Amino acid sequence: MSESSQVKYTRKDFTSDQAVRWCPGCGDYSILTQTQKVFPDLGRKKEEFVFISGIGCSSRFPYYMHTYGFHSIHGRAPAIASGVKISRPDLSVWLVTGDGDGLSIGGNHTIHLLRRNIDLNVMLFNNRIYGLTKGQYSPTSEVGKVTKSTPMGSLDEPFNPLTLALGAGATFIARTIDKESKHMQEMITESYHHKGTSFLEIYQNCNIFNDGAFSNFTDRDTKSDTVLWLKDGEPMVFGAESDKGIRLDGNIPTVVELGDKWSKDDLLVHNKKDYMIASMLSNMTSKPDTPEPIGVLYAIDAPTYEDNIASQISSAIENKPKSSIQDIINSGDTWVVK
Amino acid sequence: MSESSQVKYTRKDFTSDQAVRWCPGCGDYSILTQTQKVFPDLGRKKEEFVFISGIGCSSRFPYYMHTYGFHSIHGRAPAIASGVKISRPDLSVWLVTGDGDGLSIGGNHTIHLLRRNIDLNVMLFNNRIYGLTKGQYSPTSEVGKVTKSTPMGSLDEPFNPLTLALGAGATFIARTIDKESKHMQEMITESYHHKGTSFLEIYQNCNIFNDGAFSNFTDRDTKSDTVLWLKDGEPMVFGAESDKGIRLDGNIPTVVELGDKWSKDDLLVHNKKDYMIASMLSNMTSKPDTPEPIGVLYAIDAPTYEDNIASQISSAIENKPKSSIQDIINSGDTWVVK
Amino acid sequence: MSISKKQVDEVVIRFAGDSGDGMQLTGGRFTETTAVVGNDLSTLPDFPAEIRAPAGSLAGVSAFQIKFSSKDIHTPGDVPDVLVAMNPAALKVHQSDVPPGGTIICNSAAFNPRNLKLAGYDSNPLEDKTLDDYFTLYSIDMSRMVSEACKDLDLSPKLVDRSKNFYALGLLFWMYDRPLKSTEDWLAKKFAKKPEIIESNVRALNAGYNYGETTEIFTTRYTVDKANLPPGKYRNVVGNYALSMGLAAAAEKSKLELFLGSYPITPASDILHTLSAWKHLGIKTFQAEDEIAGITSALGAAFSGSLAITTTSGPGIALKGEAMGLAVITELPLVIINVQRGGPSTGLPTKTEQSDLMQAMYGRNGEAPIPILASSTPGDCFYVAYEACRIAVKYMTPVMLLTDGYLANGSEPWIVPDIKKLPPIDVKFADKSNIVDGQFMPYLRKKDTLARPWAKPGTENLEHRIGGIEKEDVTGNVNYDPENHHFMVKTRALKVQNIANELPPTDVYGDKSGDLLILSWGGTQGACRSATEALVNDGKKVSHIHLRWINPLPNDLGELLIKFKHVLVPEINLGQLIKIIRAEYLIDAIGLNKVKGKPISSAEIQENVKKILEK
Amino acid sequence: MSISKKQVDEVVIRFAGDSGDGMQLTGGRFTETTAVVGNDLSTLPDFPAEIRAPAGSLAGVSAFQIKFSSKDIHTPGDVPDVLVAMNPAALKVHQSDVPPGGTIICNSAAFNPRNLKLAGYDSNPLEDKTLDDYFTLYSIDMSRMVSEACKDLDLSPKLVDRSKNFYALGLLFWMYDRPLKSTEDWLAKKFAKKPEIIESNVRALNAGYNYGETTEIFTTRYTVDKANLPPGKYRNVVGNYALSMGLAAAAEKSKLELFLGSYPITPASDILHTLSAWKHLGIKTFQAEDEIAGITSALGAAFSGSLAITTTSGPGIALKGEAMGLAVITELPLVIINVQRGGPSTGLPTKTEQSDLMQAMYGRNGEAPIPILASSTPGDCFYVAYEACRIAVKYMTPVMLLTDGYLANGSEPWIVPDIKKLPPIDVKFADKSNIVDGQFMPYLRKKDTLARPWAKPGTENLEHRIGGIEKEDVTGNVNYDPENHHFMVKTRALKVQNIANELPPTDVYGDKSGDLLILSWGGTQGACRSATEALVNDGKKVSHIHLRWINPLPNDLGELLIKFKHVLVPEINLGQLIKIIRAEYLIDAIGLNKVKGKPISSAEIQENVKKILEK
Ligand SMILES: Cc1ncc(C[n+]2csc(CCOP(=O)(O)OP(=O)(O)O)c2C)c(N)n1
Ligand SMILES: Cc1ncc(C[n+]2csc(CCOP(=O)(O)OP(=O)(O)O)c2C)c(N)n1
Ligand code: SF4
Ligand code: SF4
Ligand SMILES: [Mg+2]
Ligand SMILES: [Mg+2]
Repeated sequence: MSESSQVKYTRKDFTSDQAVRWCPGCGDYSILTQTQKVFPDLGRKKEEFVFISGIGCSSRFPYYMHTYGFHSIHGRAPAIASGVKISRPDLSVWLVTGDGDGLSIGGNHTIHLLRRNIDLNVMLFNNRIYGLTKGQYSPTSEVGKVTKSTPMGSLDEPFNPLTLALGAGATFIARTIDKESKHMQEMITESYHHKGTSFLEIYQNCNIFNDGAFSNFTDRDTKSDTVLWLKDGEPMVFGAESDKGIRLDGNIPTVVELGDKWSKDDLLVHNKKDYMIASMLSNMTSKPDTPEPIGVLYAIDAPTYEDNIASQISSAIENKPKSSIQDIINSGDTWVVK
Repeated sequence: MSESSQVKYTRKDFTSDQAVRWCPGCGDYSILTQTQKVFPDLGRKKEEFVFISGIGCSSRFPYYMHTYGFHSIHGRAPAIASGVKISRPDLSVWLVTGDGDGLSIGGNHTIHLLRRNIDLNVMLFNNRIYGLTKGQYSPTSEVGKVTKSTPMGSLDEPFNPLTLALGAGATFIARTIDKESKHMQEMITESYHHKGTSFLEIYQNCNIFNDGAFSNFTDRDTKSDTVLWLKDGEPMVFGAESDKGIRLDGNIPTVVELGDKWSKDDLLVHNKKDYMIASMLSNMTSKPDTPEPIGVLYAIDAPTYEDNIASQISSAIENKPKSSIQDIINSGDTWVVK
Repeated sequence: MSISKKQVDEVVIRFAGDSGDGMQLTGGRFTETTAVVGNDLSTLPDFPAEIRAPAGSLAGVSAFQIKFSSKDIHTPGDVPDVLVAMNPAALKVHQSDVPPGGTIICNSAAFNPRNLKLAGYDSNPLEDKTLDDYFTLYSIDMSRMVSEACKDLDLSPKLVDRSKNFYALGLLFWMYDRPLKSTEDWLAKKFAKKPEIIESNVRALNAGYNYGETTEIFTTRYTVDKANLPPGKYRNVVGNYALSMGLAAAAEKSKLELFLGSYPITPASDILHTLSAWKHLGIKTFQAEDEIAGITSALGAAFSGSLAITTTSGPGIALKGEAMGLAVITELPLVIINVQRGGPSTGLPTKTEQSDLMQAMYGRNGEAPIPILASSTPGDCFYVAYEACRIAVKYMTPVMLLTDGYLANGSEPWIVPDIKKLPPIDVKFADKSNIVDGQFMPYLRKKDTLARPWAKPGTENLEHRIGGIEKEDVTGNVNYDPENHHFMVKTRALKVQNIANELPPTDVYGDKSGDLLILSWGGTQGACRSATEALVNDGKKVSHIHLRWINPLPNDLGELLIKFKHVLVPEINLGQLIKIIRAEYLIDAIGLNKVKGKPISSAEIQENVKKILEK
Repeated sequence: MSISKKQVDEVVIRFAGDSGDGMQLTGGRFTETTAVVGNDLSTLPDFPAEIRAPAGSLAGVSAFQIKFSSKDIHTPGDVPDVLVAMNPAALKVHQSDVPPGGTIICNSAAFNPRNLKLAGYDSNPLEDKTLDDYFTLYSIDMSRMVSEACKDLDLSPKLVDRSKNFYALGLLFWMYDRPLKSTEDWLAKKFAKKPEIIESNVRALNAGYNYGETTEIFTTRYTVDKANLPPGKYRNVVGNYALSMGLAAAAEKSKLELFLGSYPITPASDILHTLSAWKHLGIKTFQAEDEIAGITSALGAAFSGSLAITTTSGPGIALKGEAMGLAVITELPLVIINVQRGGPSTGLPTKTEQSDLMQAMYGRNGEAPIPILASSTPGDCFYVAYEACRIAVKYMTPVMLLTDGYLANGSEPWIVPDIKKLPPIDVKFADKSNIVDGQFMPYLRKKDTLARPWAKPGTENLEHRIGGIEKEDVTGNVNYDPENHHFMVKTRALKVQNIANELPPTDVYGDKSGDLLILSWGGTQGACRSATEALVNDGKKVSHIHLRWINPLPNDLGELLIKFKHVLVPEINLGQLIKIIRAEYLIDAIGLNKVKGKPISSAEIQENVKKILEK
């Protein structure tokens, strides 16, 4: 990794010359903007960024970033990005995917990426619908959803992406929302700084096929009661007047009103290194009785696959320095015919 | 489902005429035996059982069961079995897979099966190695494992199959061991009776390529200290003299000695309906400081996909009884040419 | 002022506008009315790949072409007589297709500086006279007219403006003398809960119609007589819909439960959507996690006794190859449908192409032959789908059905079939009579078809195991014997080849010998037939054979081909059927290959034939 | 008693026994010694599909055949002169291949009632005289001899009995006059930590040798002179290993980092194993979660500037089709290796076949041409691997390399190459000089090769985006224009076709015209060459052309083919190359197709040729 201490970039440096082709009003725009705003400040040379995506509306993203980019095939971005990062640990590799791309057809690559802990930054645009193919239900669509392919409502329980990621062995899971510019910028920055796979779920509104999927968490009048902003080391407070909080009742997270009965000291304190807290938080997702956890749920240090492989290789080279394939070709029982 | 109250089967009725072709000493033999022993007692007509498998040593299983069977292609058994069960809810469908088949190439189908909660019985033979292809590491092999494809040791964190299953939304997760005949029979029976996907991980010794992978949990002298036999509603006690137990220290499961300081009443009581207990237990897998949880970790009731689809269909038929495609063909604007 | 009425034989109209302008809907309504009026017709929608590219951009242009006629026609037409361009981008993209003398109708309101710039115009083409020399240009402020017509309605200006496509439709209805009634009825039904929307659209429709009637700028109206179609009850049908009906008809006739395992992909998704809505027919649809699960779930359903289908487009087929091999060796009935689109890779996902034929033939490991058939028109999709199902269960084999984006979204008038008259599909599941010496033999074949028995799980005493490892003849047990393998490889090939024995004699359009034969498959049928008709009218000795079955080829094809000096094979690929034909018959067939994401035109074919004949 | 020494030109020995009997190892040691002795040789291992089927069962028989000669040879032999059968099952499976007069050596200890029953013998063939009329039978109680020889060792009887294969080896060494030394050295190295094992094996080896020397039952020893091989330093090499070396050599010569993305599958896994062990060469191997991740991770590595490889067998290729299409449209270098095995589906996973050629040509959606080459011998795997890499980076294209189970596991003496003398692989990554008017143009091609520039991420100012949607010529931007698509489809085809321009003139073995030409590709090369030699010796006007490149075909092939009255194409499939040849050259080539999981024999080819010539 080389620091670009000299160069000072602006948002424009990360904007490609391609016309952006999402529907007017699509949540993808904001994600692009926040990314282009944050990247200049990461302190890294522009040419070291690579964006890999699959197929879907969201996967158009690389075309709009003036970095190296690869818009690939449906679901395979995690594997392609793994190849990029393993072969070139010096690059900063970003993966843009959708709830269909990353969790339906690409689910296996996603979970294997997470367990390997390759240092990639995953941005999963979750709009709970297939946008590009014009509105079928996705593995994150809520039960009963009426779509083109489920005219009587969908039947299967959706994945909870963060719970799934945690189950797969993720070392970093976080969530943000398309409309929350500043928070998203923070999350992108934290993803960047996490060494290992960072898995960032972004609630993204598809105003054409699934409008308002997250309006509960974005509408002025509801959001302070429906969103729990996570801050590491701080008690879990929420509400317009910061008058509510999360308390553990046995092992069940429960909403309490702060005041006579409960004070901040009774609340659960967020600890992003605590697996059980992360498990509990991720499990609160879109449940009727608890607010939606937004922020970094879990982040721990762990060795990365590409570092491990690099160090195996250097120790192998140290043991047999200056090897050439010629040595191997020459080895074994040989004889000479004259 | 039809009860076979009349017929009384024996083990032989479930034994096919094909020669069993696993290596002598392979743990697969015991699993086959227990299955053949348990099935006569399930009280179901023999011809209603179907075994679906992928590819691997384990996936040879269907050939040896005198039931309907399908030995398919690598990793796809969950999808094939889903098709069988959705189209024929009257059958009892069993899925036999390996750690490579079900979690490497077939990982995506496995997690989607779990979230859909199709009423299938999954038996995952986990030998932490690729047997059939002669000994490469698998997604459940422990870090540092030296195999044909990892001569300097494997680098990536393995999946914990039960944690992954839980993260994917499983409604039933359990674990047993090839050598524990009676326990395995119980687990197979419980799988059968669970309505929804039952996910049973079986520790299976591959004596050719990964001998002794689970000897810690099967050796006479160690097993009582290393295995925690789970019983629903009972405190978590283990040890040769039942002198140890699991107590929650905050949210961390900790081993305590029963005696002066701690009594049974201080121990965590297993509750197979409690997600957080299941999460904690599955997370104890193969950790140095805690015993290995064996038994049913989690089991809850939830609607199954195939029931849901069947009921959508019956209500659609109720709304438009005796429909024929001819009605649809005839519909729309029509005109007559003479 | 007098407006003359002119009678014409055929007309091609293209509606083009922004994705948000509702051009597909406009085209659809014009089509329905035209069908009911009794013309023969053929349509070609053309979608942008983006869901909704920026309003006014070139990438966002959506178009719909219809050709209608008093004669029997086969294609949606090469060049439009009338282009309706709702904005500058639409004009920019499509103007070059309009022949000199053609008519262009534009919504002048959309020709504002922003849109002009987005479309890359330096000056306004409606005003700078660049078009006037070549075309009859009508520049109409449709937006203003519509807002005038609706001014007393309680609707936002934005919503009112959305009706402008109905204004254009009304105008065209006037020009081609078509009734408004069926569109008004349709609107009333569609927006039953939003009466203001009905009202605004109806007003726009009438405003457009009346504009033609009352203003003086239009001097001619056209009439197109009823086509002399074969007698019968007709409806208009879109390819994917016809295909879905064909599958459901096969299920009903065979008394099998229909199971569809699929994963959405353009341009195949509509089959999934359509079948999902027919739950009252007992159809089960399963939107799988990917294409592999789509086909393998279907294979599971086939194993358990359903009529199993999987639908996709080219990239999805690439993923299904391994599972197709499993279907071949387990000899289970399964219909695999590929609605082809532009490749390679993601390619041109909303455009048409015929480039997956070789993939259909060979896209799996080992010797894994699969019967292949292709539909020729939107309406034919019904019959090939039915036929694919019939063959699959009769021969116990996977069958590949090829259609394409053009057939899938295109439409034509279609005689409503009576399913009682379709060939029967008799399925007899294995039962006790299949038990030989106390044992069920899953690979004991029927003598004629070589089909193995289909034993439903749940049937007493037929317990058996199948799988992907080579099977022993008769018993179906795993078998590694060299001679058995050779035998089974050849038997599987023979089983597919045997289908040729039941194919009807090949239909030759035109003389049975001559200077040139046009040989086609799939969606190029119409263009080839039109071209042949024109060439024959022109005195050329040209005939046409269209293949429904590509694997196996008809038994009589070889004899027919050698009766012609030249054989021309037009394909929307670099030459795929032609390779099969050359290898099979050692005939120096000539390819006509255009890979442009759209149907080959009849004109191109004619030109090409003439060049060959001149040599 | 005198033992005569007889000089022979060539010998075929087949070792057969239970999977647990160590036949592959025995064969391997015999091969190494034979190589060092200076004979030409060729080997063919034959594994069971089961890891370890029940001891003594027919399914568990494992065999290894070696042919060695004082002449230049091309195949591991059709029929064994000597069959070593370590148990009844091995005898049962292989006896029918031994010609009358052949020698059979059995371990009589294994012919116990249990084993006889497992093999399906009603009576003991060593005793019931059924074999004596046809063969020279040696029934030896090897187990007892070995236990005698080792009785003072501190080893369990079970472990001692495991040495019996070395007894058989020692006996064969005596019969064919080969030294024991190199095997003794090898044992010493291999079991350095287990001296008793060394000792028991060495004693067994010598016991076998001495048995030949001292007993009177053997009357003849054979000598096979050194082969008259071209001068040079030789080693014995197995196909998969040679292939791995070829890849590593290409990496070293091109100064690229080698990246292998793969998923284990028989018979390709050994390439993954071999490269995984060469970390000291800086090679990165990635065992992916499946084949799709194998190829796509490699494609990612190719994008970032590595020499990217993916290895698999047929079913894995079926899964990689979609990603291959992506490699084609993004024009990235990638070597895809298919070690073919018996299909369809899982088929015969441990047997050889050539049935994936058409899949290689066409197994993906759209027009997605990929260069294809195939290796002809185990040693040739080195050179084709190197060539595949060279072409991939020179033309910026995926390349498919076909080998097969027979080549992968077979071995031959091989002149140790000097990598300095291999053709150079010069890779020049894009740099500032590729910037045109301030912009990097990722699809601005080289004039001669049509290769696009390869720009490594991390390079300043070359930021660019690629992907699977159709690309605009030069800029590489997404483009839906019909004309551009047609142009790009044709350009990608032309780029592959251009490779033919640098192929050397096709080598014709024999006269350049005549009655019959044998045309082969892949692993049938040896059998075809042997057959041609025999037929020419027999006075027939037969020649042989072997193709290394199948796509594109050599430019001069057409002219060469038409000089022969007949063209015969032997293939281990139902006729795949022949379809390409017939379509391309309209020649009535004849197929010889045996799909039996094993190489076609030279004898079968000769017989076939004679039949054709007689007609
Ligand atoms: C192999 C393959 N299968 C299917 C498709 C069709 N397809 C394209 S994108 C998509 C799903 C898009 O949903 P999502 O990933 O959620 O992205 P979004 O468009 O919602 O951003 C599908 C099914 C394809 N392009 N390739
Ligand atoms: C598509 C495909 N890829 C790879 C293989 C090779 N293969 C067969 S089984 C297997 C893994 C077996 O491991 P596991 O599932 O753990 O089963 P086990 O043999 O250990 O019981 C592999 C890689 C295959 N048959 N098909
Ligand atoms: S369809 Fe939805 S997700 Fe796609 S661009 Fe439009 S608004 Fe965005
Ligand atoms: S290789 Fe291992 S898992 Fe496979 S049969 Fe042998 S012992 Fe069992
Ligand atoms: Mg989405
Ligand atoms: Mg395993």
